[in-house]
Amino acid sequence: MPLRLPLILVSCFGLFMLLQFFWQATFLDQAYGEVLDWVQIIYLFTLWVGAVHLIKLHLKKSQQKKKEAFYSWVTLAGIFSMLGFGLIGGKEQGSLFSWIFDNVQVPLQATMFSLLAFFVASAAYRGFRARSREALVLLLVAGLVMLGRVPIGNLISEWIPDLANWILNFPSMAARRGILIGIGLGSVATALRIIFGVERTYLGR
Amino acid sequence: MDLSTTVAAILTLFIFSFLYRDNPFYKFAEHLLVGVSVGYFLVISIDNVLIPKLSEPLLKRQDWPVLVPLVAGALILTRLVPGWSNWSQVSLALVIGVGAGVAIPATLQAQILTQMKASMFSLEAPPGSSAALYLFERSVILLGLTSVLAYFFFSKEHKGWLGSYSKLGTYFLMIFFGATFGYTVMSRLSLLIGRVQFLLGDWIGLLN
Amino acid sequence: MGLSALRVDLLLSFNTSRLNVLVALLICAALVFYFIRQGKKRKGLFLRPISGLSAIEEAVGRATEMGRAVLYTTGLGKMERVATLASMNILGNLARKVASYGTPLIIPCYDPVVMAVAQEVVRESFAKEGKPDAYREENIYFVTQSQFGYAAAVDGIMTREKPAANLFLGTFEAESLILAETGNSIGAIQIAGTDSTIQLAFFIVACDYTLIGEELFAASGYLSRDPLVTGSIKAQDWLKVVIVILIVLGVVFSTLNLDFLSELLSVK
Amino acid sequence: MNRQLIYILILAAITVPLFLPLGLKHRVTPEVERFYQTIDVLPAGSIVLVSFDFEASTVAETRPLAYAVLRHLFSNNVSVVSLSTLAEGTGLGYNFLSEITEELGKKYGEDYIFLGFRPQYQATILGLGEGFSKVFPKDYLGNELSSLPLAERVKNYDQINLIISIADGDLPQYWVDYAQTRYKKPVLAAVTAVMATSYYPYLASGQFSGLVGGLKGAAEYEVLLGKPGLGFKGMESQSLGHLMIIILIIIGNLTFLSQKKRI
Repeated sequence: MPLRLPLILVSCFGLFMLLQFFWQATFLDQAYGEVLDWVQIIYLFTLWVGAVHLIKLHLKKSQQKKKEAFYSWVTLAGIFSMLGFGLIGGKEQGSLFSWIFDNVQVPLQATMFSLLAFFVASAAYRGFRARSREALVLLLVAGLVMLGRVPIGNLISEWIPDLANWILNFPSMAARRGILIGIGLGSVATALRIIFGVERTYLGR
Repeated sequence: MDLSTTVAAILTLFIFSFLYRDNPFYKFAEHLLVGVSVGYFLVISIDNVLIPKLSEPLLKRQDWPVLVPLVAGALILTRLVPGWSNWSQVSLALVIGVGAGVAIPATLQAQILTQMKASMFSLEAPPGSSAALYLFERSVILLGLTSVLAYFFFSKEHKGWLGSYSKLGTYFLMIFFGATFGYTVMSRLSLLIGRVQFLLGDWIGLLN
Repeated sequence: MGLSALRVDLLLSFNTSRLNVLVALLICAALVFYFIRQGKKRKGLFLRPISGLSAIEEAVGRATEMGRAVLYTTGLGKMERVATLASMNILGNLARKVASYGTPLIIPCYDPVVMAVAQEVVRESFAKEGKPDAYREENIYFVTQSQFGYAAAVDGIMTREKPAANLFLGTFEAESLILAETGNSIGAIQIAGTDSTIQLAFFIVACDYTLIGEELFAASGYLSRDPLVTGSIKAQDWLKVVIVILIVLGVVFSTLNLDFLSELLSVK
Repeated sequence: MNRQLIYILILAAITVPLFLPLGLKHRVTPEVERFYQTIDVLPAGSIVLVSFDFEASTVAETRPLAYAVLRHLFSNNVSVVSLSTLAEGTGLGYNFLSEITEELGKKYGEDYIFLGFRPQYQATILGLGEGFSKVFPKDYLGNELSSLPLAERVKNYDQINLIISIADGDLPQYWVDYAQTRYKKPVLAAVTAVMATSYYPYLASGQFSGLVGGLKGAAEYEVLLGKPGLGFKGMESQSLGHLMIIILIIIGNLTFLSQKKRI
């Protein structure tokens, strides 16, 4: 399959969608709406490929004799029970599918990320050092914002929340605006390279 | 203390056991989560996207243009077959091309031009506000914005005036990262507060 | 009005209110492709040395003096992510130093595809240094695809192998805290580089040196001399200069309350 | 101090205040005030697009934010058309909508509809501009859009007065980049605290008409609604938690400095 075909497609569709922003014409709108629909459906297939890869991985691991195999059975059981309950039993409130979502998936996912509070606390003591002037400024601002954003800060003294608010709305906002413009220029440059066929890394060398 | 909250509470404690050390309970809970989330995604994407967008238009209403995305989608599935995967590049090219095409004007307008326009303010204070504070705030914005852009300037050595100006940019960056650090700690603690409120409140019922 | 004469009555109608975006687009495209062509012709354009890279060199030197290993990880990113690609360029350059000094290089991987590419990059670098037999493939291995499982595993490697230098360059999420904290506790020099804003806030205070966002990509362009990367960076530098000049002019005109310049940029 | 001891310290700092609510008062920041006013001025019967752009991992922050925003919209008799651009946000959004509309007695199909999940945010946001029924021929529960009175009143963005993104990631920025640039709709962002600092430039430029950040933002919103809720309850624990982190950083740095002197 010649490399030329994907590159031609990228340029055609990329230019079409780019020019459609500037030239509005009736028949263009129709084609534009269709292309958006196609992209949504094709993208869905890429997500399914990821899911099937995971299923294949755990199927392979479940056959191995090691004690890890048990955990792959757990994953496979999770996948196929959710799939079965969802497609057969429906997903309305009160269905088994929504019960598992509310009482297994959400609590597990929420607890997994709540571990971060513990990791932040232990890193605060063992990891975060004012090893340079810049790091010192970072920690001071962090402390000020943390105090300013909770009621206790207000109790300690009136100006802490005001200063925290001022920092967020002016110096921090200005630095973030600089970063945004930098990232914006970078993504426009990358998108231009992709549309004009100069960038090929996404196709693999 | 009903069945549903007990199941959720036990799984919560399984995950917390990782804090002691990586152990079978944690591995079980984590692998269950991976499995259930993939199963959940497949149901939502089939029931809420595939059926209304593909199978019904094709089977019920025979509207044939839907065949195009279906075939393009099928080409993506060739990634699962070892020898054929470069056929998927045709469909990937379409998604990447369209993504790049719509991103350029949107990024240019919303992330660059509008942000520039918002920085082109007058230094004359609006009536009724203190001129000194207004002028100080405007200069902080201009200094912060331009010094951060100087920091991310790679065509000239950071020496002389450019060196010190980009050093100023470093300190503005530290202020932004400090604020982000503080807010991130706030976020992480809120997640733990939510779980403790669930365990002590909804499960054991200690909190009124 | 001149523009309406241009309009093709048949079908196409140019949306004149978006002329400003078109002009900005043409300027960007002109600069990007001009500098890419310059890059191809003169085999690489001048980019200032990135101080993060000299910090990496120093860290590898220190590991060699102490006769201890260097630990390198590209984080959780898939192979096609820009940050992972940039990290591979830096790894290639680092591997050549490690080959010449003979320092052990350990790379625990989160993604099998990334592992395969890393092995390829390091083997190539060892060959370029004329030391193909010194290349140890068993030091570059797949660990797990679980976020915290990976962090716990890499912690184990750190406490066992006691590397003198830890390099975290690529895509990181919340597990970065565990890695940087353990690295601190074993007294290793730590250098990080990522484009994720949240992890940067933690890396800056937990590591000795941090490459911030665009610096990671500039470092990879500086090392690889790839005309695409260096050309784009030069074009973006010029655009940053144009933007700063326009903003300053805009402020001056607005203060004299002539806001024709800022009107030019408005979204209509 | 080893890791496990620090874990116990932070757990205590968060758990103790849950048992003794100090009833600390909140000051409302201007960005939350502007968010509140943008909704409050909407005439009854106007239509708002609410997008649940988050995963289940941040439910502790997104639930209070979603409850506060939805309560405000429905008590002002504003109609809500909602969707989700992420899989887990779909299920959670559906739960939040059901709970709040049941509490305030709102009718599905007339006062609110839930369209469900669509992947690829560019195709979704731009597709809605071409036509809601093109992107969503059916709603989350499989009803034809033509059978829902509220859906009949909404063809594309022209009938929408306001877009609200409740998110734990970059989606609010994409609603501005893709919906606001083309269709000139005001956008409000209710985000997790992690994302808040990254969005202040969009607030300063007026691209966001308001910004609510994290549990603290939800608590302030509840003060404006005059109805303490989930955000309010967590604030004492949040305060003590922050103090504990600051103390840990200070002690950590003091031991770091004393070691440096000795070497």
